[in-house]
Amino acid sequence: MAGLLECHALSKNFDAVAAVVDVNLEVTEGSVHSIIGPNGAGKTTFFNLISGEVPPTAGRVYFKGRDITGLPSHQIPHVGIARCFQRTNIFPKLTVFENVWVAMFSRSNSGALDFIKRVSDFGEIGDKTREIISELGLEEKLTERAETLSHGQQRALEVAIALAGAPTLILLDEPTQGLAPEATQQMTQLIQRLAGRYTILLIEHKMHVVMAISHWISVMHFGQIIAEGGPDEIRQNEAVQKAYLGGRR
Amino acid sequence: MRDRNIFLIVLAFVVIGPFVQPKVIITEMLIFGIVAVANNIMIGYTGMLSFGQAMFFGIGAYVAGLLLKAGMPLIVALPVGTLFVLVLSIAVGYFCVQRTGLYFICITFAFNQMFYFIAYSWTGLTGGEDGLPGIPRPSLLLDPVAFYVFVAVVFLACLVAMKRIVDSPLGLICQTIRENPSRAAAVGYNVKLYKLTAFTIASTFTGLAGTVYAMLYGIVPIDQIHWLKSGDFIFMTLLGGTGNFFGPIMGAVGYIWMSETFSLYWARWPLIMGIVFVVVVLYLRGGIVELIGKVYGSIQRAREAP
Amino acid sequence: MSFLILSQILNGFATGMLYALVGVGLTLVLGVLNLPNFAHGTLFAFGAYFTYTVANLTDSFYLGVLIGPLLVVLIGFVIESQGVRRLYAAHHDYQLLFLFAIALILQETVILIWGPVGFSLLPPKFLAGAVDLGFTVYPKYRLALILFTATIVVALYLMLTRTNVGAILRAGIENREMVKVLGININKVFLFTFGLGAYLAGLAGGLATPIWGLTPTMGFDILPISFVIVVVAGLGSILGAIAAGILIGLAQSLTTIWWPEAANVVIYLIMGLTIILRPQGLFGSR
Amino acid sequence: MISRLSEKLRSLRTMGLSMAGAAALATVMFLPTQSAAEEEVVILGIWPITGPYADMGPLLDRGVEIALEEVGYKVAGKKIKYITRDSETKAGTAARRAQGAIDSEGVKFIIGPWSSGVALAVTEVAKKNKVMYYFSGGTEDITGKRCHKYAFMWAANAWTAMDANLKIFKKFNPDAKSIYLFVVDYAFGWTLQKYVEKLAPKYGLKIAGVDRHPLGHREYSSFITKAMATKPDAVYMINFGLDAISAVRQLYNFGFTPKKPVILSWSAGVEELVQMDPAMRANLQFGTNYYYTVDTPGNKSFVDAYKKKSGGIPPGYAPGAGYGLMKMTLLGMQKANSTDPKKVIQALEGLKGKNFVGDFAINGRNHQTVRPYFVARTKPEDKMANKYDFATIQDISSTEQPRDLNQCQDIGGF
Repeated sequence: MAGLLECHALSKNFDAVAAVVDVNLEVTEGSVHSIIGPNGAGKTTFFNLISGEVPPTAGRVYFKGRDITGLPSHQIPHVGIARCFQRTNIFPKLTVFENVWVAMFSRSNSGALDFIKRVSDFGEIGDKTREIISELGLEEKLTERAETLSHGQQRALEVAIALAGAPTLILLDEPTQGLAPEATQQMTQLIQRLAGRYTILLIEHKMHVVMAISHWISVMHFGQIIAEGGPDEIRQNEAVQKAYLGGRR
Repeated sequence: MRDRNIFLIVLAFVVIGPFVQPKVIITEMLIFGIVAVANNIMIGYTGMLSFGQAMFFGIGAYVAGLLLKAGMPLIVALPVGTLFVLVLSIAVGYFCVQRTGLYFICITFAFNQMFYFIAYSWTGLTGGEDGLPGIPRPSLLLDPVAFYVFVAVVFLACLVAMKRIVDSPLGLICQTIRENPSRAAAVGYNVKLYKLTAFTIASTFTGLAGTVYAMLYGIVPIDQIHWLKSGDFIFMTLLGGTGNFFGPIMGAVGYIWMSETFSLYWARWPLIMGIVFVVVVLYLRGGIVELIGKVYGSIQRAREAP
Repeated sequence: MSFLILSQILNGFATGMLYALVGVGLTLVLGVLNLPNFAHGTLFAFGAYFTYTVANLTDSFYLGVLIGPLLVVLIGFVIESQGVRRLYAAHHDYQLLFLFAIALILQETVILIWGPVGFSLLPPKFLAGAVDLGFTVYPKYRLALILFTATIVVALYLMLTRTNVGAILRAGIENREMVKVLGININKVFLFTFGLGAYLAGLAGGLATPIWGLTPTMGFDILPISFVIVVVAGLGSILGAIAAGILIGLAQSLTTIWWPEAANVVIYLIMGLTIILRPQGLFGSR
Repeated sequence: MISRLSEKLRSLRTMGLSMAGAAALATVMFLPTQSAAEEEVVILGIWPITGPYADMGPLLDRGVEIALEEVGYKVAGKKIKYITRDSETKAGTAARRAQGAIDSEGVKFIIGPWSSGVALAVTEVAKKNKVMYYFSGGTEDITGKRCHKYAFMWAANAWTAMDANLKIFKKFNPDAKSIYLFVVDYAFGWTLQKYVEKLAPKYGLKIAGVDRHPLGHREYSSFITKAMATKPDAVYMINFGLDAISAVRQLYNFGFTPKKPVILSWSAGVEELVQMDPAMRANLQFGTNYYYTVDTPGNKSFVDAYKKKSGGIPPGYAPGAGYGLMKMTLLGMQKANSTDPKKVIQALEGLKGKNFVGDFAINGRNHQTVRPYFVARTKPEDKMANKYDFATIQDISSTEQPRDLNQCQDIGGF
């Protein structure tokens, strides 16, 4: 069975530095697939290659069997891939509603250059926006500026923006980073809730989160995938322990 | 304050203005008000700073002026002039939006200079340094009052149209680009395309204002396409405040009023203008809008205090 | 004809070197400080006026050129430390408004101090008059100017490429964060850069006085040209600014042979072509 | 229900308040200006106070004040209210300020500005508002292609000026064969060039070459090398102000002057000469609409009055023009014994007389002031009686522009 997302020999060099080296990766539809590895292993760069932020030096990316290598970043959402960023990456001066609304509008069939109608005239999009915001527990902050939210709420908003794009695959880059234990747990639960409906590719450092929610784990080290397997396999993998678990914290 | 109330204030200004000041000054305030509001679609909403808007103002004025001189009716001259600017701004904008930040400023500035020198050198067409004279007004608009009403109607129509645009999804998309261009791309928007759209819309309204200006004195002076004029447009916009749709109108009014008033009292009046700008930048980023807000706020507080 | 072309090349170098000085100053400020310095032109004007005043007081043009630009550096320091420093985090629009306001204030100050009427300053005795080069008679001052500015430009280039200070500045152009990370006092770097930019503008102004004279508006005359140089050069490229300055000087004077009216248009043609064919500028990488 | 009503009322009140606020703001900002009282006549001087000709505005204004002081600010039984506006040497701004002053101050007469582009905008405003307009000098369109009933020009006609320049040049350089032209690249420059090309053969002169340069150009080296390659007997300059000064300076740098003469064909005289070092201006011939040593009865009192105000600097073209414009306007009012623009215009048409520049006549057909144009040659430094003793005026008999060259077909009616 072909995976939803397939990377073939994907590489990226920055000048002389090889950030991602010959990565082959397959994400199965409907799974939660985690990528772990020490800082600087090339995980975020790898995400950037998939989401079109930077073009790869070599290799190809296929999504639903279609070659999406080098597609500009603004076309990636339209093939069904949404992304959440490592650093909170929202529109700070816009309201929560507007943050999610634009992402929703982007994927709607309305004319993209529609500047005759008001935002409020798009009733259906507005309703769906509110739905997603409620689902993420932000309904009370609907008309607040995003910059006024707490960090945890901003992370949730980030996920909401991703969901609004009606994706098949969601790329989550350290969704729990910097969150308090309680908020981390909420985020974990949220991801688990989403797991049934979306395919999720996840970068995560907190091992208990990874082990709790992942179906499949790839370990990255110096830009290469050094191990792959289910949570238990990875836990026991020696190479991983040496390269990663042993060396960390 | 709600938009509707502000709109009423603007309306009140348009009606009362010509009774307390020379019509021509209010007329210019309205014409440049269009430009400043349009400019804010770029500066305030999309986060692009163009130092070349005078080229579109001037070209709109030249094209409309030439058509009117050729005997075309108003109904042809103004739309054609505006359309010309629309097409041109797409072409120029295409090159400009490839770059961001300082480079964008430099390129728009440089394009402005290029078109200035074309206008300057192509004397047969534009009159060069002497300006393009003898632009007729349709007989209906010969009377200064009639012309003022015409400009006021154009102004209000532009205002409504631009308000509609910024309240539309496009307006919101522009703001996402201002806030976070890479994120805007990541939710699926072609950032360069939308920047070009904002550039084109702002430039087209600027060009439209130019076509109206051509009829004001019946002449298009060369300084209307000079880079210093582009500077004026930016200052009007920032002076009013970029955080509010209506702010730049106050900027245009305030800027023209200041230059008219200060120049009566001191020969070195640009120095006062400079000081005002410095104060705005260092202490009053929100421009006149912020000033009014602060005054309004302190009045409210004073009223609430026992 | 070939003699004419030779002389025009000489002319092109003389103006081109002045352009290069102004251009390098502007590109440093633009590149390191990421600042649209619309006051650069008026610093050029102040350089000219200070040079004139010092030269008249001391009766020595050389002292004027030595001290005048240094006084401009003081103005630069005041602008940077009292105003610009508070604006690094602000949008370009406010930086631009501020610097333009400074330009207005400075220009009117020139009129307040020196009056609206312009002045002339003759080259020093030693450099007065012209020499016969065989193919043309050429002013000694311009020849000296070419040599002197070439020395300055080379010295500047060496400073920026071979010294620590230069390394820091270039790092600042490439990656501002990196300079901060390296633990360098970024405020000092910015102050120094703004001062250096002001010095180069002032020096160009001072050197230009025997040729272009002094007028209060001279700053606004040179400003557009300096921005064109930066666009053609590529933002932040020092070598590019030098090359673009000379290129534009040459283009201007060579155009005069065949199409004198276009002496100014040609600058913008070059710039237009650059934007279309090589949008990052001749030497730019970004 | 009630709460809704009160909400509505409140929003009405905010609306009312904001409207009132706007009205109040408008009133504060735009204190209503009074228009002219009946016994006053308002004259507007529109001068460059800032911008590239900022040096000229105050001088022009000073000349005007002297003319007004002479009549005690009264004419034809009315008080004179003289107001000024800054043109910034921007045509658009000048048009706005002129129109604004007409609307708010009741201006009936305009004098000024300084440059052609600005004048051509102001003349439109004058025509539209039926306001009399006396232009100092420059573009011949004011009394040519775009003449109209309300516009006059004080300076000599371009033809007259160029003829005088060439005549004097030939007189002092009988062996000269060729001249090289530097021409500022806009309509007025071309006009002067056209006339020089027409007139040169009459004086046995060939045009060795013509270079047009943009207005505001500062770098003349490439033009100079090109000119010198043709070995002309003189460089004949058709440019003004700073452009001319820069070119003179660089011609001197290149060693062209003082070996060979340079002609400033349309010069401001004193205002330009003071900006030049004595060495630079050796062997200069300049033509101007006013030079302070002209020997007429009216001139001496003007120069004395001016020197008192200027700290001893004699007046050049700019103060002369300011004085002359106001004198002519006042003369019209005196002759008409009225301050009605139409009557004043009628009184001026065809008027002949003598004033501080000499014999003058106003051509009724195109409103050109026919008057002498002065050509002077600089004195060597050791011959100067004082530091403002720049030059000696040569023969000043001037010829009027031939009728067939004038483009004012029909000046129209009121």
